[in-house]
Amino acid sequence: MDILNILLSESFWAASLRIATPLIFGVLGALLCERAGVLNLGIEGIFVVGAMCGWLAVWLGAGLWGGVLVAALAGAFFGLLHAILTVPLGLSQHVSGLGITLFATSVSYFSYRTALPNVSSPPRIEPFQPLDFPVLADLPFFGTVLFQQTALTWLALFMVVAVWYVMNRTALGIAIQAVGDNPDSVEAQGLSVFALRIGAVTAGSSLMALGGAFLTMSAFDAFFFGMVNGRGWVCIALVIFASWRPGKALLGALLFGAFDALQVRLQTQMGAAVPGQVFLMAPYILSIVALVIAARSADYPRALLTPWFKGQR
Amino acid sequence: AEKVKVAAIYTLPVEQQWISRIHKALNAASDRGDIDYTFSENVANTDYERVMREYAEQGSHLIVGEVFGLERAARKVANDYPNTAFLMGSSFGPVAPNFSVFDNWIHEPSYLSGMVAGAATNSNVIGMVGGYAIPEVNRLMHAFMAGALETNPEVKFIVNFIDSWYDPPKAKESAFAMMDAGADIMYAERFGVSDAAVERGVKAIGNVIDTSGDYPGTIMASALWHMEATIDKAVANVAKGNFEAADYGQYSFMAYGGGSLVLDESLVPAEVVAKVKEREAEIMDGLFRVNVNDERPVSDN
Amino acid sequence: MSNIVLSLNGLSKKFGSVVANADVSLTLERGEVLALLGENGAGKTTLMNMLFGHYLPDSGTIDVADANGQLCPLQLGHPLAALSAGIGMVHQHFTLAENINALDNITLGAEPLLAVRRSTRLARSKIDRIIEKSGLKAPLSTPVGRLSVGERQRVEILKALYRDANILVLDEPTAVLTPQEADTLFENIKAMTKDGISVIFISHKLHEVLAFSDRIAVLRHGVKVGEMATSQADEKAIARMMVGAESPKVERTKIATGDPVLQLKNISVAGRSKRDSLEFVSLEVHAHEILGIAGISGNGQGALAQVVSGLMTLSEGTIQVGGKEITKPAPQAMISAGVGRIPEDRHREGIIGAMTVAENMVIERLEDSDIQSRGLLRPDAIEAYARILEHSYDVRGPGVTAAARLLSGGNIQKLILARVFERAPKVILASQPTRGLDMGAAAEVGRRLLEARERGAGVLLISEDLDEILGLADRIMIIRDGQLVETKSHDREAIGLMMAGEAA
Amino acid sequence: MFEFGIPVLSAFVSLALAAIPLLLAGANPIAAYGQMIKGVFGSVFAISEMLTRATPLIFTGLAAALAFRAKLWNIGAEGQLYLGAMAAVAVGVGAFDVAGFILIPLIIVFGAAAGAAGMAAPTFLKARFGADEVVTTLLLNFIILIFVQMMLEGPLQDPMGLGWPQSAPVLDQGMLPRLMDRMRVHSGLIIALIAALVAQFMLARSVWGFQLRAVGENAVAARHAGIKVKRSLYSVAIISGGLAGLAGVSEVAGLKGYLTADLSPGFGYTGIVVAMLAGLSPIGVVVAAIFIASVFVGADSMSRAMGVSSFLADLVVSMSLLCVLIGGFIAKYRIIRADKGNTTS
Ligand SMILES: Nc1ncnc2c1ncn2[C@@H]1O[C@H](COP(=O)(O)OP(=O)(O)OP(=O)(O)O)[C@@H](O)[C@H]1O
Ligand SMILES: Nc1ncnc2c1ncn2[C@@H]1O[C@H](COP(=O)(O)OP(=O)(O)OP(=O)(O)O)[C@@H](O)[C@H]1O
Ligand SMILES: [Mg+2]
Ligand SMILES: [Mg+2]
Repeated sequence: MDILNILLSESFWAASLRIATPLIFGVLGALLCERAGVLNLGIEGIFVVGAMCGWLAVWLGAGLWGGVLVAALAGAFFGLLHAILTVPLGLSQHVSGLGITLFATSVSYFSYRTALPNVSSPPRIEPFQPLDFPVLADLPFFGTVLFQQTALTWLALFMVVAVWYVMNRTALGIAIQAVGDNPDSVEAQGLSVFALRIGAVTAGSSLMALGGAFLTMSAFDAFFFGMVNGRGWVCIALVIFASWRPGKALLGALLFGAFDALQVRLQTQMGAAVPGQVFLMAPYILSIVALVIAARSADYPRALLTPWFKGQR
Repeated sequence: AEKVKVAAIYTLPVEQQWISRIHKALNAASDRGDIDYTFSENVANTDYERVMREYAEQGSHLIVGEVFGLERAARKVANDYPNTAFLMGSSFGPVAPNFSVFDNWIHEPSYLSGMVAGAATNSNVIGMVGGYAIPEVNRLMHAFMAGALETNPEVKFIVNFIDSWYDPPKAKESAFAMMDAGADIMYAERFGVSDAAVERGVKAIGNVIDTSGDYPGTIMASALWHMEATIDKAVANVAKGNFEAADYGQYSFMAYGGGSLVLDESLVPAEVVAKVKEREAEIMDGLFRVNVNDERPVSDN
Repeated sequence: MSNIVLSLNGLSKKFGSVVANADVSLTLERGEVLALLGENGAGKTTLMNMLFGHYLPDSGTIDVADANGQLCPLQLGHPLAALSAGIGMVHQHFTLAENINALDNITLGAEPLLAVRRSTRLARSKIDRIIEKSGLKAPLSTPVGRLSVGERQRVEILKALYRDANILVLDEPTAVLTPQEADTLFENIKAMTKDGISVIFISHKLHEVLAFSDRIAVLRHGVKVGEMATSQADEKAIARMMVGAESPKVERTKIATGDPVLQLKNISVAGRSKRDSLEFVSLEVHAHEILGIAGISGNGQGALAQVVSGLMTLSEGTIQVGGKEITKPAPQAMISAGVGRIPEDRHREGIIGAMTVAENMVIERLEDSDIQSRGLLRPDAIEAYARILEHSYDVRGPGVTAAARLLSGGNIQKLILARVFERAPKVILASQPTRGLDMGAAAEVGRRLLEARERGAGVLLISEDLDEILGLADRIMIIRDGQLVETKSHDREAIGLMMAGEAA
Repeated sequence: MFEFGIPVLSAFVSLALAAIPLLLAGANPIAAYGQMIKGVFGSVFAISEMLTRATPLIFTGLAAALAFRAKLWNIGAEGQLYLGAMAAVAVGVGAFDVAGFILIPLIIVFGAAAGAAGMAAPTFLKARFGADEVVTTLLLNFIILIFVQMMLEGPLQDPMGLGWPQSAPVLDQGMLPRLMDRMRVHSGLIIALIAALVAQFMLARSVWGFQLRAVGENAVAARHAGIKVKRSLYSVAIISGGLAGLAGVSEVAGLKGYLTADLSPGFGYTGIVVAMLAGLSPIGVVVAAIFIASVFVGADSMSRAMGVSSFLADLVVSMSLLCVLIGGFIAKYRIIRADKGNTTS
C-alpha cells in the first residue's frame, strides 16, 4: 500500500472528514467572529467548554441533542463574555481572547473535577452513532465517506451551507460583513454595531463549542483533560487560509484532516523510518505557505481588531 | 499508631491509566484507614519540584509520584528531606537513604496477552497504538509482541505513537488506520483504541487497567497492573520506621501480585486458554522469564 | 399646519474642552434648500451628526414633522429614529462597506435582518428608478472597494434617496465630484424639492451655494452667526460672516528668482487609482520662488506630494534637489538633501500623537549630535531645543512634554512648521498647509512661507484653496488627471475653468 | 492615583470572586486566602518559588511588550522559548566543554540567537509578503513544539536517558548559578531583571527606542519623518525573539538542566497577558509577572492545603486576569476623561 493507494481508499477520506469535523465547526465559528471584526482567541478554551459541558449534560441524563444544545449555550456564554470585553469595552482582542481561553479551560477542568472528584477512569456516555442510510450507505465510494458519519458531521456540513447562506444571501449576513469592514456603514443605516458584533461573536462561539462537543460526543464518548490539544488554534489559521469564506473553510478543514489521516497511515507503514513528526508538522507548514501565497490577495475584514465607539472619529 | 501521611503528585489527571492504578491503591489504603491521603494532579513539570517540597515541608511521611521528566531534581529534593520517604515511578535506580523507585513491570502479563492475540488473529496483522515511545511503553509492547510470536510466528505488527497521553479521538483514528491496513487485533495501550475496535467489530487487548466491562465482547484479555503490593509494602515500611531506598519494581511482577492477566474465556478458545495458563504458571514459578526490551518498537514491513 | 418640517432647538455639543456647537437653532421648510456654511471646524458636521443621531447632544431638542405635518420630538442619539422620521444623510466621510456591493450598501438596514429570504429584485428596480430620475449612475453589483471616489459619492447619495427621505442632509456632497457632476446633482436636487423634499447641504464652494440654495445659515466656532435669503447674499457678505472679519492681507514683495532648487523631470508614478498617479510631470522650483499647484481635490496632488516627500517609488523620471539627483528617493534622503515637508494630513502623517511635542519636534533630526550621542538621546538638550521652538513659533498647548495629540489642529500645524523651518530647508513642500486652520493661523503659515522665500528657499505650494494660491504663489501650475499645465494667468475665473478641465 | 488604585482594586475583586469556586468545592474562602498568602510569602522557600515562576514570565512578558510596542504581534514566544532551550542544550551538553565563564555566555548567546531567528522569520514573511504575524507565529509554536519532540527522539536525545524523550543534561559549569542554597531561584532572575531595566532605559532614552515607539504609534508618520520602519521592525523582532529565547535558556540552564517537550506550561502565552497587564512597560512587566506568579503559586499551594482540585490555581489566575483587564479599562476611561477636561486650544 503506497500513498496513492491510501489516497484512493474510501476509509482515508472517511477519516479525513471525521477528523475535519471539529475543525469545520471551529473555522466557521472563527469566520463569523472575524467577519464581524472580532478576533476570538478564546476558541481553544471554548472548544474545551463545549467538550466538557456537552458531555456532562448527557452524562447527567440529557439526551444527545440536549448535550449539543448545552454545549452551544456554554460556548455562547463565553463568546458573550469575550464580546462584551472587546466590543462595548473595546479591550484588546488578543488579551481578552487568551484570557477567555485560560478562563474557559480552567472553569471546565475545575467543574469537571469538582463534579466528579473520585473517578479513576472517565465515565462514558452513549455517543452519536454513524447515521444509518439504508441504500446510500452501500454506494461505492460515497457510501463509506459520507453516509457512515455521525449526525454531528452532517450538522457540520449543513452548517457550512447555512453559514454560507446567511452570510451571502440574507440581510443579516450582509450586515455582519459590513460591520467587519466599516462599522460606520451599519451605524449610518440605523443598525446597531454593538448588537451585530456581539451577536456574531456569540453565535460564532457557540459553533466553536460544537467542535468541542463533537470530540466528546461523537469522536469519543468521554471527557479528558487536554483532549482538545490545539485544535482550536488550528482553526484561527484555517480561517485565514479560507479567506473568511465558508466553502474554502470546509476545504481547509478537509485538507487539514486529510493530512492528519495521511500522517497516521504513513506512519503505520513507514514506522520509524521517517520521524512521524514530519507528517505532524506538515499541515501547519502548509497553512503558513498558503497564508504567504494568499496574503497579498487576502481581503481581511478591514475593521478586524479595531474597536468602534459611537460618536468617536 | 499514628496514621501514615501520604501525599501523591501526578503529572497527569488521575483518570490516566497509569496514574489511576497508583491512585486506586492509595485510595484503598486510605479507605482501610492505614493512611491519610492527599494528592495533586496535573502538576506541570516546572512545578513538580515545588509541590514535592511543599508536601515535604507539610510533614508528609511518604511522597508518591512519578519523576520520569525530572529524575535529578527529585533526587535533590529527597536529599534535602532525609526524613521523608519518597516512592517514585522512575526509570532509574533508588538513592539511599530515602529515595525508592517503582515502575510498571507488567511485561509478564503483557507477554501472556500477546499469546492470546497471536492465536486470535486471522489476518496475521496486529495493530498497536501507543502514547509516547518511552521505555515503560516499549517494554510492554515488546513483551506483547514476543508472546504473540510464540503462538503465531507469522504475525506482523503495525506500531504507531500518537505523541500524546490523552487524545482518544486521535488514538481512535490511528486504530482505524491500522484496521484499514489489515489489523484484526488491536493492542489498546491508549484510551480510544478499544472504541475503534468496537466500531469495526474487531477484538482488542487491554493494558494496565481492565476495561472489559466497558467493551463487553471486545476485550479478549488485559495485562493488569496492581499497585497495591507496592504501596502496601512501602506504607508498612514507613509505619514501622524502616523505609529504605529500594527498587520496588519487583512488586509489580506477577509473583508479588503486582501484575496479572485477565481473560475473557468466552472470547478465547479453550486450547489457547490452557496454553496461556501453562505459561502463567511457569512465570509464577520462576521457570519462564519474559525478556525486557526498552527499544522503540517499529512496524514490520 | 405650518410649513416647517424640521426644527433644531438650542443644540450644544462639546468634545472635551472643544465647543463644537453652542445653542444652535435652525428651522427648515418644506421644499427648501438650506445651505450651511462655515470654516473648517466650525461645527457643521457635528450639527448634522446630532440631527442624524450619530452624536448625542449635550443639550437641546430636535423636532421633525410627521406625516401630517405635525412637529414631533425626535429621539436623540439613534440613527434609526432619524431614518424612520424621514431624514437621510450623505456623510462627508463615506460610510460605505467596501467588501459588499453598492446594492447591499444601499439596502443595508432597510430590510428585516432576520428574514430567511431576501429578494433584491424589488430593491434593484427601485434603485434603477432613482438613478434614472437623479442621473446618479453607479454600478450596483461591484464591491464598493473597487468603485472610484465619484461613484462612491453617488452611492452614498443613492443610499439616502433610497430610504425615501423627505429631509435630505448633504455634507459636502460635491467635494469629489467634477463640476459637471455637481451641477447635475444640484439640478436633480432642485427637482426633488418640487416633490416636497427639503434639503440641507454643506459646501465650501460659494458658487454652488449661491446658485442652488434658497437660504443660507452660517456657523462660526460652533455658534450660528447669521442667516439670510440667498437672493440677498453676496460672496463678500458671506465670507465676512464666516470668518468674522475681512481676511488679513499677506504682503508679498517682489524678488528676483534664483537657480532651480527642485527639479522634477518626466515623473510618472502608478498609484492605485488615477487619483494617486502622475503622468510625465515636470516642474522646476527656483530659489526665492513659490510655485503654486492648483487643482480640484483628487487630481494627483497627493501623489505629487508623496513624490517630493520621498514616499513613492518612481516608475519614470528623476528628481533633483539643488542640482543633485536623488537616486533613491526616500524620506530620509529628501530630508538630508534639504527638503522640508509640510504634509497634507497632519494628524496621520505629520505627528505621532502619543509622543510628546518635544519628541515630535526632533523626529527628523535623530541623527544630529545635539539630539543624540552614540545612539542615546539627550533629553535635556531636546527639551531645551523644543522650548525655544515652542516660543519662537508660538506653539500653544499643555507644554513640550505633553502628548502632541493634545494640541489643537492649528497648534499641531505650528509644531510642524517649527520642525520644518528651523532646519532652514532649501526646498519646502507645503501640502494643503492651511486646511482647517483659522484666519490667524493661516496668515501665520503664509507669513512663514514668504519669509522662507525671501531667505532663498523654493516653495512648492499645493493647495485646493485658490485664494491661497493666488495670494502666495509667484507662478501657478494646474494639476488635472495627474498632469501639470503651467498658466500665466492669475485670473480666478480662468484658472477655475482650467481646473475643471475646460480650455481657458 | 488611578494608575495604582484600580489595578490593586481589581486584584482584590478577583480574589473575592475566587470565593465562588472555593465555596462550590466546599472550602472556607477566608481560610483559603490565608493559605494563599502563606503559599506565596509565608517562607523564604515560598518567595523563592514565586520568583522562580516569575522569571520566565518576565522574559516572555518583555518579548511581547517590546514587539507589541511596535505593533508587531508576536504570539510566538512559546515557540521561541523552545528554540532558545534547544539551542541551550545543543551547546550546553558537551559540544563545548569549556569553563563556565565561557560556556554560560555561549549558551546565552546561542539561545537568544535561536529565539531571535524564530521571530525574524515571521517578520520577514510579514514585511515581504504581508503574511499576518499573529497567525504565522501562532502556527510556528506548533511546528516548533513538534520539532522539539522530533529532536528529543533524535539528535538531542540523551543517550543515557533510557529512551525517554529528553535531552542530555547541561554541563554543570554551564548551569546558571542558584541564588540561594537549597532554593530553586536562580540567576536567570537577575538576567531577567537586568533585561527589563535595559529595555526600559532603551525604550525611553535611545534613538532605537524612540524610533520603535514612533513606528508603533504611527508608522505612517514615522516613515514620513524618515524613520526606516522595516529596519525598526526587524530589530525589535530580533530582540523580542531573543528575549523569548532567553526564557528557554533560563528554564533549561537555570532550572531543569535538560530539555523535555513539556518544559513550558504556556509561559509564552502567559507572557502576552503579562505584557498587556503591564501596559507594555518593561518595568511593569516585572510587576505583572510577579503578580501572576504570586496568584498562581499562592492559589496552587492553597488548593493543596484546602484539599480542593488543583485546577483551581489556573482558574484564579484567569479570573484575576479578566478582572485586571476590566479594571484597566476603567482606569483608562477615567484618564481619557480627565485628559479631555485638561486640553488647551
Ligand atoms: N468625535 C469628535 N471628537 C472630538 N472632537 C470632535 C469630534 N467631532 C468633531 N470634533 C471637533 O468639533 C469641532 C467641529 O468639527 P466639525 O467636524 O463639526 O466641523 P465642520 O464644520 O464640519 O468642519 P469641516 O468643514 O472641516 O468639515 C472641531 O474642532 C472638531 O475637532
Ligand atoms: N478626536 C479628538 N479626540 C480627542 N480630542 C480632540 C479630538 N479632536 C480635537 N480634540 C481636542 O480638542 C481641542 C481643540 O481641537 P481643534 O483642532 O478643534 O481646535 P481648534 O479650535 O480648531 O484650534 P485651531 O484653531 O488651533 O485649529 C484640542 O485640544 C484637541 O486635542
Ligand atoms: Mg464637516
Ligand atoms: Mg481646528
